[in-house]
Amino acid sequence: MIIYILPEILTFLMAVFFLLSAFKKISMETLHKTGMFFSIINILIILFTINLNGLFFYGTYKIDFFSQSIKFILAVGLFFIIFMADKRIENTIKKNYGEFLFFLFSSNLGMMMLSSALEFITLFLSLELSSYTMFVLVGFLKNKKISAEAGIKYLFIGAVASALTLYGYSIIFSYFGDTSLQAMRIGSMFMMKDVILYIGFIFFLTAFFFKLAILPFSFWAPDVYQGASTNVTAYIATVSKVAGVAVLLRIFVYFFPIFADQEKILILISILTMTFGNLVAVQQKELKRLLAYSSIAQAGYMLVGLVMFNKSGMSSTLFYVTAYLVMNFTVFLVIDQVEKEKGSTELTALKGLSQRAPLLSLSLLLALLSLGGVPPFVGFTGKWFIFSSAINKGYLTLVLIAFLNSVISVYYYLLVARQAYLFMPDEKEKMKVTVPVRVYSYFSIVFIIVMGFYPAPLLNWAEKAIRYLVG
Amino acid sequence: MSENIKLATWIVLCPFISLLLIGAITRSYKKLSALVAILAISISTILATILYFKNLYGLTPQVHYFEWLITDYFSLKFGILVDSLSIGMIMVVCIVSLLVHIYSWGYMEGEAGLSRYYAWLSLFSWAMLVFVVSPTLLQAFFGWELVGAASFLLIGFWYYKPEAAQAARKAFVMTRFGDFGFFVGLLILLVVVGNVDFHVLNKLGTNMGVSPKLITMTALFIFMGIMGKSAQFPLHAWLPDAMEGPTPVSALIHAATMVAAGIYLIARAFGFFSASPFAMEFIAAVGILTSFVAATIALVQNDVKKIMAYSTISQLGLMVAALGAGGYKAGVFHLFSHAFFKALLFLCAGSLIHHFHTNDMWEMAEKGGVRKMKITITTLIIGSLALAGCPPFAGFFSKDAILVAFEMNGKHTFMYITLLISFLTTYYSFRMIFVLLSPEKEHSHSHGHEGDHHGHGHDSPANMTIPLIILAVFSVLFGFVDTPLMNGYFDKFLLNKHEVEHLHWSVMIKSFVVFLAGISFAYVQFAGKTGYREGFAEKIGWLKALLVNKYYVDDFYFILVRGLVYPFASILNWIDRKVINDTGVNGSGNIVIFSGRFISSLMNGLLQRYLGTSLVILFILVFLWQLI
Amino acid sequence: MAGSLFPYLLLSLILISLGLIGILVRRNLIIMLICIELVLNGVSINLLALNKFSVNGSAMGQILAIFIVALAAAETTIALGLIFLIFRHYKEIDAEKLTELKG
Amino acid sequence: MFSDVIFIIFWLVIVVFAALAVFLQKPIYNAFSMAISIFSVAGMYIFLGYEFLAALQVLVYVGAISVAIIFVIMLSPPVTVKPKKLNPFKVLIGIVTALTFFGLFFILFYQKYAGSKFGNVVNANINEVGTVLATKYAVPFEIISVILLVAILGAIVLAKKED
Amino acid sequence: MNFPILSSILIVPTLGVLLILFCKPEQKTAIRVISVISTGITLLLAIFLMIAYDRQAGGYQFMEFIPWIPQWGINYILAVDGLSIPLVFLNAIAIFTGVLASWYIEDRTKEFYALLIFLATGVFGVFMTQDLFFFAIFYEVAVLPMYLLIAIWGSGKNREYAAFKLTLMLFFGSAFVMGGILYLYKAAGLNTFNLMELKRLAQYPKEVQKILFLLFFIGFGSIVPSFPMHTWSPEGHACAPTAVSMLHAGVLMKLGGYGLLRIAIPLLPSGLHDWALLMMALSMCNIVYGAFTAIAQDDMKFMVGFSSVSHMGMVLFGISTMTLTGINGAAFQMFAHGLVTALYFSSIGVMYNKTHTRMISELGGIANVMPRAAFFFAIAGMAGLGLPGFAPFVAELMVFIAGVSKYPIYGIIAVISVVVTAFYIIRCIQRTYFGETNPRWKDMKDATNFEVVPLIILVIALFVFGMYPRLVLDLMQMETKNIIAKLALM
Repeated sequence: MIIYILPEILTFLMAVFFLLSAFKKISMETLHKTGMFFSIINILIILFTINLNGLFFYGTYKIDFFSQSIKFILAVGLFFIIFMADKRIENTIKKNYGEFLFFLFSSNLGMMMLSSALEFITLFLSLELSSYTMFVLVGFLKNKKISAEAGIKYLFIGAVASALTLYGYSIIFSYFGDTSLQAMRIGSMFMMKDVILYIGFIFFLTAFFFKLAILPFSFWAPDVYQGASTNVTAYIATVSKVAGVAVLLRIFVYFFPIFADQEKILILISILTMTFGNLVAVQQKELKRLLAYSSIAQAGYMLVGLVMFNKSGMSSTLFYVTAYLVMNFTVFLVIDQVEKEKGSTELTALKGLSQRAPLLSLSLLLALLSLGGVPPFVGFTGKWFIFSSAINKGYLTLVLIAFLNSVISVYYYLLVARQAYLFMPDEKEKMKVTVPVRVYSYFSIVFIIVMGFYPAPLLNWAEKAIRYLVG
Repeated sequence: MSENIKLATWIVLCPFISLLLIGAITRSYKKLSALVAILAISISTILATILYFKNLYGLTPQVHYFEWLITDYFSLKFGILVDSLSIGMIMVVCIVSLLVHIYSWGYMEGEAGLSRYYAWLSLFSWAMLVFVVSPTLLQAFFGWELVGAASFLLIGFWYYKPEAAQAARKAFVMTRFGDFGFFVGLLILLVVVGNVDFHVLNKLGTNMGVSPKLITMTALFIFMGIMGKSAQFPLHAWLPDAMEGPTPVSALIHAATMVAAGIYLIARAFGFFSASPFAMEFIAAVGILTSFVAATIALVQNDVKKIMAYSTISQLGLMVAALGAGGYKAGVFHLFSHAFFKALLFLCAGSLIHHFHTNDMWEMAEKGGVRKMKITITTLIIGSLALAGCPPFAGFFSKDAILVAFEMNGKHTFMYITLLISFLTTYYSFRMIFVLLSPEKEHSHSHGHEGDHHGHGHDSPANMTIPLIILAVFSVLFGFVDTPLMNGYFDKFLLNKHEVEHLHWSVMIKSFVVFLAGISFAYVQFAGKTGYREGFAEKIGWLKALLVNKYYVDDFYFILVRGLVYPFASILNWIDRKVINDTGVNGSGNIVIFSGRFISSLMNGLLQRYLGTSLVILFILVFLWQLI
Repeated sequence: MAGSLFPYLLLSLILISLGLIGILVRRNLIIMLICIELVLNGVSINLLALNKFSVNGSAMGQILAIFIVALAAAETTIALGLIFLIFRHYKEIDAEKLTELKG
Repeated sequence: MFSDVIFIIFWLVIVVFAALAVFLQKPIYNAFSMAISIFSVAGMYIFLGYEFLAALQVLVYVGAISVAIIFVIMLSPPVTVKPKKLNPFKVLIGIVTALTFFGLFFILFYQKYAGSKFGNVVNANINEVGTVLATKYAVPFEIISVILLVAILGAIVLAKKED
Repeated sequence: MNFPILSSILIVPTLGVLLILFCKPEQKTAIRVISVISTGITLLLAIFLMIAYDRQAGGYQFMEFIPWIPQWGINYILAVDGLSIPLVFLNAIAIFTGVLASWYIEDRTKEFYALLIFLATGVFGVFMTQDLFFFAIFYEVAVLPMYLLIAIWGSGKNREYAAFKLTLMLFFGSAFVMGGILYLYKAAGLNTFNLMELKRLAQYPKEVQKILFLLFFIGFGSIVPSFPMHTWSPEGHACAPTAVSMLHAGVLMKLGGYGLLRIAIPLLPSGLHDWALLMMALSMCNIVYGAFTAIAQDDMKFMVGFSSVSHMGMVLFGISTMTLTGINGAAFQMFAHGLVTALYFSSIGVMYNKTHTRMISELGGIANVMPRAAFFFAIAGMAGLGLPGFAPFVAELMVFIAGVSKYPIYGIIAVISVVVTAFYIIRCIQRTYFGETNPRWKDMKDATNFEVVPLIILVIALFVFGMYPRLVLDLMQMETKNIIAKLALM
């Protein structure tokens, strides 16, 4: 039995190890190396347990291919984040690097549990665990005024969202009596649907919308992305999105009967989110804030896939969110390198990057274009699958609006790429790029182009995961 | 492929081969490319003469096609048509072209772009021959356009001269405007009839399928093209300006061949045109009007080439009128004879200009020494006599044929107008002769006197004068072709009509009297010792102004382009920039930007505003959801 | 009175609305924190009342209530930590001053 | 009859003190009124029959959370928050949203549960809750421990004075 | 003979791009040599394709089929038929001459050539693929590099604005195309993106065809610059470097026309019937409006831009007549106009490299200083205004025949554009090339032999296909026949 939940246990032990390391004066480099080493072990263990299958703790905790693959992505994401937080990180984090890693690992633990929780209380608590750790991580840059402000905003909006979710759930719970999602699905089959249940369900979704930064609760994203340090923002933007999608996938699978014919509201939410994200992103002058709005828009596209309540919709969303992780992380990596070099994350900081770091600017360009949904890259293929599953349900206008949105997104992504390519840099000498960053850039370029042109491997994996999820 | 067709194909191909050779290989060696061009055109001429002598007494039309373009309900064919009319025209084109090629050897000595010049001449000859042998209206249009392009290139040969460039542009655009009519007529025929072969077109009047109204419309459209190319009244303004080009070019293109293309086309499609009486009336009227207008303007011209240009327009008007009146043989006969003596006149003018380096006849007169140029002046006089219609010369017989045609077809008023025009023609041609021959002021006025000292009079080199002599011979002898002397050979050749026509003495006498009146009137005004400077037209104030300004046609076009076309274009451009681009495209772009700016100003960082908006949106969604 | 369900639901509704007003109106961060506690209390009353009424007091409802209390505690500690940080930077804990990040 | 009177008293105390907690100006009074309101919520639980939860409520909420809040209020120097005028637009939005929330659910609940009475239901007593907690909900139990650990550590890290 | 010729036409340029990316920016000559070789090989392959195509059999040949994503019905299908071979050939010529014409690019040649050949690969893909998914991919790959090419290497001060406008309007158009393709996929219900199968089996109800055709018309119309969406094309032309505007006007605009003929019309014949009148009206605007606006232009490239707007209007006009001649003429016009515009831009480019200005008012008497460049522009002008003996005349003839037979009055109005085109082209030739030489350009050198090579290739191609158009027309005829068959049975 232990082997099944080995990844969770190991992550917790690693987190505790880093907690203890805070007491001994261990240098930052060793901590960084051990962090990298631990996350690699984590990945291997998950790979080892990828094909296991089982139901534990009286049916509240499911280990299957879907949950294990989500954990694998989370572990890989964590590895990327730690490898990005190298020695040139802000010194407030460097001072208590042990706690920083502790919070990262515990947040990752929360997300892992989130993906295999089958019952509301476990699900909600692991969601709260990952949110609370992120509240602290956002506020980690103690010497900066804006990170405290971002932290407090993040916390309050999170608190209100979770309070509303609990209220929504209390109403739903009174109908079904049992907290496990399976009971809800069976209960809802033959139960006359009245208005309170539906309203309760919408309120129930607010915490998950908050997690994915979907419209009603997405206003925190710009301030938090800008306020937090770039590593933490990268973590929030990529890994927590994957977890959010995983939990929504699971919820929508079980809540399908209730929502069979009521997805109009969710489509409206996704359109609003897309348009809001894209329209405001056009204005932004600061990179991280721009990426915040772009991630809101991307969340809108993902919601379209989720809301289709059919296998193809869900598998394409999973495909898209994985691709999104790689694309977004590449962009954040480049921003991080530029911020470490220039100290500012303004749009103009990227000026003349193509002269000073051709590889980085190429990977940035490809990632941005792929985020914008430009064909040969993986972003387009992801959108293509999502929108073809949407159109299979006959939502032509939704698809047209989505495509027009991605046209607007191409505009502001090109605004960023233009800084790198069209302007001459101030300093002449080449930017020094460490080997791991270079390796990652090559990986991301290959991933974006190959998966864009020949998406079969990633798509088959996504479909297999969804089969396990639904099956 | 019958013998004739093979010959005809080779005649057409020779200039094309020379064009390719010059273009590809001999571009940089001027002399060599000149030789290649002359060689090619001489081969064509020899073959043409062989073709002619093989079919001395005319032949039934032989046609050979090859598929050029297949579309669903008809196939567009190219090919070679050989019949008496086309043989005659080939002969004329080849002979004149050959002589002009030889003449240019001398005239264009030392020109920078000589190989380019000969390339364009070969292009022109090829295009003209393609046009002449074309069995279908489409191929005619094909040759027609190429001829227009060649004339543009040749007029603009000295492109560094702004006036030449302006003239070339005007010529091309105006003929192109005419071609628009031709193209529309062609399109309608292609769509309605489907097959535009000439023998089909000529029999169009008979087949019931096609409504007469339609024939008239297409005939008028095609005639619009002819008006452009053969410089009929409204669209004639480009021909006088086209004199900017080298004189051999003017001789070949703007006297003998290109401008005659329109006449040839009417002759070729005579059956089609005569199918609609209204069209024939219109053509005749336009012809006679052009002829009269051009003749009057020629009275006041001082530039030697301009006089010739207006006389060409006037003679073309006559031919068009003749054909319009139904005189098929008359029009064609005058076309051939006019080609020879007008080419002769132009080449003489060319040798004068070459010698005196000025176009103005008064300056030539002052410089004196015109008499020294023995051959040039004698051939000039022969040419003028032919043009004026003096009995033994070609002009007399061809103009007489036209007068007879008017007579026969009952167009008496036209006949009298033609007589008036031939009076004017005689007057202005001999006005030029007498001005040139008039002695200088200070010397004794007897016009045979040698002794003008400063004229270094020697004639143009051999290669310029020989063509003059040949053309002079043609101008003299060609007239007799139609007379009983050679028992109506021309009728037999052209229409293979065998009975010999008796001479119409009454018409001949009238035209001779008019010729005498004209020449004496000119003599009195110019050749006399007083040596007046103005003719009768220049004396009358308003007439002089009208004629010098060429009936204000040029100004009309100037106003049309400046006042109408440019403003319309700039309005459209303004619409494109402001309306479609700035408001339409940028407008939608700005909507996106401003709405984005508005929302981002909403997000002003206040935590409680975020929470407020989130909850408001949430409740709105919930209420909205209950309603939909 | 005590036996009927509606007063409890009414009470929870009042508590939640008061909490919401407090969060959206009051500028002092700590008061907002207090209001969040009120909202959470309202939610747990509603949960427990419905649990007793329709699910006749099953253990799951109570356990969820327990966890809500625990979560509230954790949330408050982190909130106070952050408020302390804000206080150090801004010298006052007024929500309307936190406009450094905007646009 | 007697228990109804006490019920109403408790009910009113909660509402009144909750309102005071929100609208009073001095933060220390807010904290106290919150504590009292939450204390009487514990009383409500007893009426509902959840004795353990009432105890928990008193211990954790009143004992820990409100004490922590009061502690923070006392620690931070009494900064005199000038009673700046609340901007009316924000107040309007706040009140409108709260009222719509209240009205929406009030109507819904009124239609569904107007006169419904509790049957003589015996809540799951403490050892039943304990067994379910230890067996079925073991995983959440572990998670909440991690959350509390994270919360404590977070507060320390954030509030620690850098040397 | 199962040598995968079509995939090799795609792979050779991509290899070229990769090779270029791997060599250092300093090795400019190496980069240029690689790009010439790769495009040269592609041209040879295209010529081989033209010859090896079995004309009697007709239909799809050289088919390559690899199942790509079976569950979505996407497979990698490359096949060519009468309609796409000439366009592939045109693209091969355009990119080859484009690469030759951009020998002068000095800064960042590596990225320039990589992007240029990448663009051409996209266009090859569009013309060859029979799968809608790949069509969508290649369609936007052809548009993607445009932004960088114009913004970095372009000329003129508002080139960035032009680059943005061009890219966004083309993406806007492609959004509708994508929506159309997806709805096509759904409405057919066969769960396949394979165009051939859709053509055989798909039955679309009338009103679906109506909406779908409108989507495709807006999408493809925005890249064939049909009237309201055309403002990007003149500005894009003007600011783009020579090779890019050659490719852009020469080939990119044909994607729209090709898309209509390949996807929209065979699958949605009744849609065409419904929208034919609108298409005709807009193309009328295109033709006449484009021609007249060109008169008022002072910048040569703007003028050529508007003239290509007017000529591309003829393509739509031909299609809207729904007759065999019309559609044949439209297809041939795409081919012919590609050659002419390529010649236009390369000859302007040759002059622009030396004078660095395209304003007609500033130029004068260039022919005295650069006779060769003047000669080639004159040839391009002559071909452009529809002089017989060059390819565009044939196309215009067929389009006008169909136009006059279907809509007599409008046909004749369209023919007016022939005169107007002659007017502004000859005026441009006269004002820039003839007349006295502007003192500024006294010491200009003429076009070197190397610069003239691409021009000669294009002139020969124009002349050959002008004199004997059946080389290409018979190919196109087969495809247009079965389009008309589909239209007829409507």
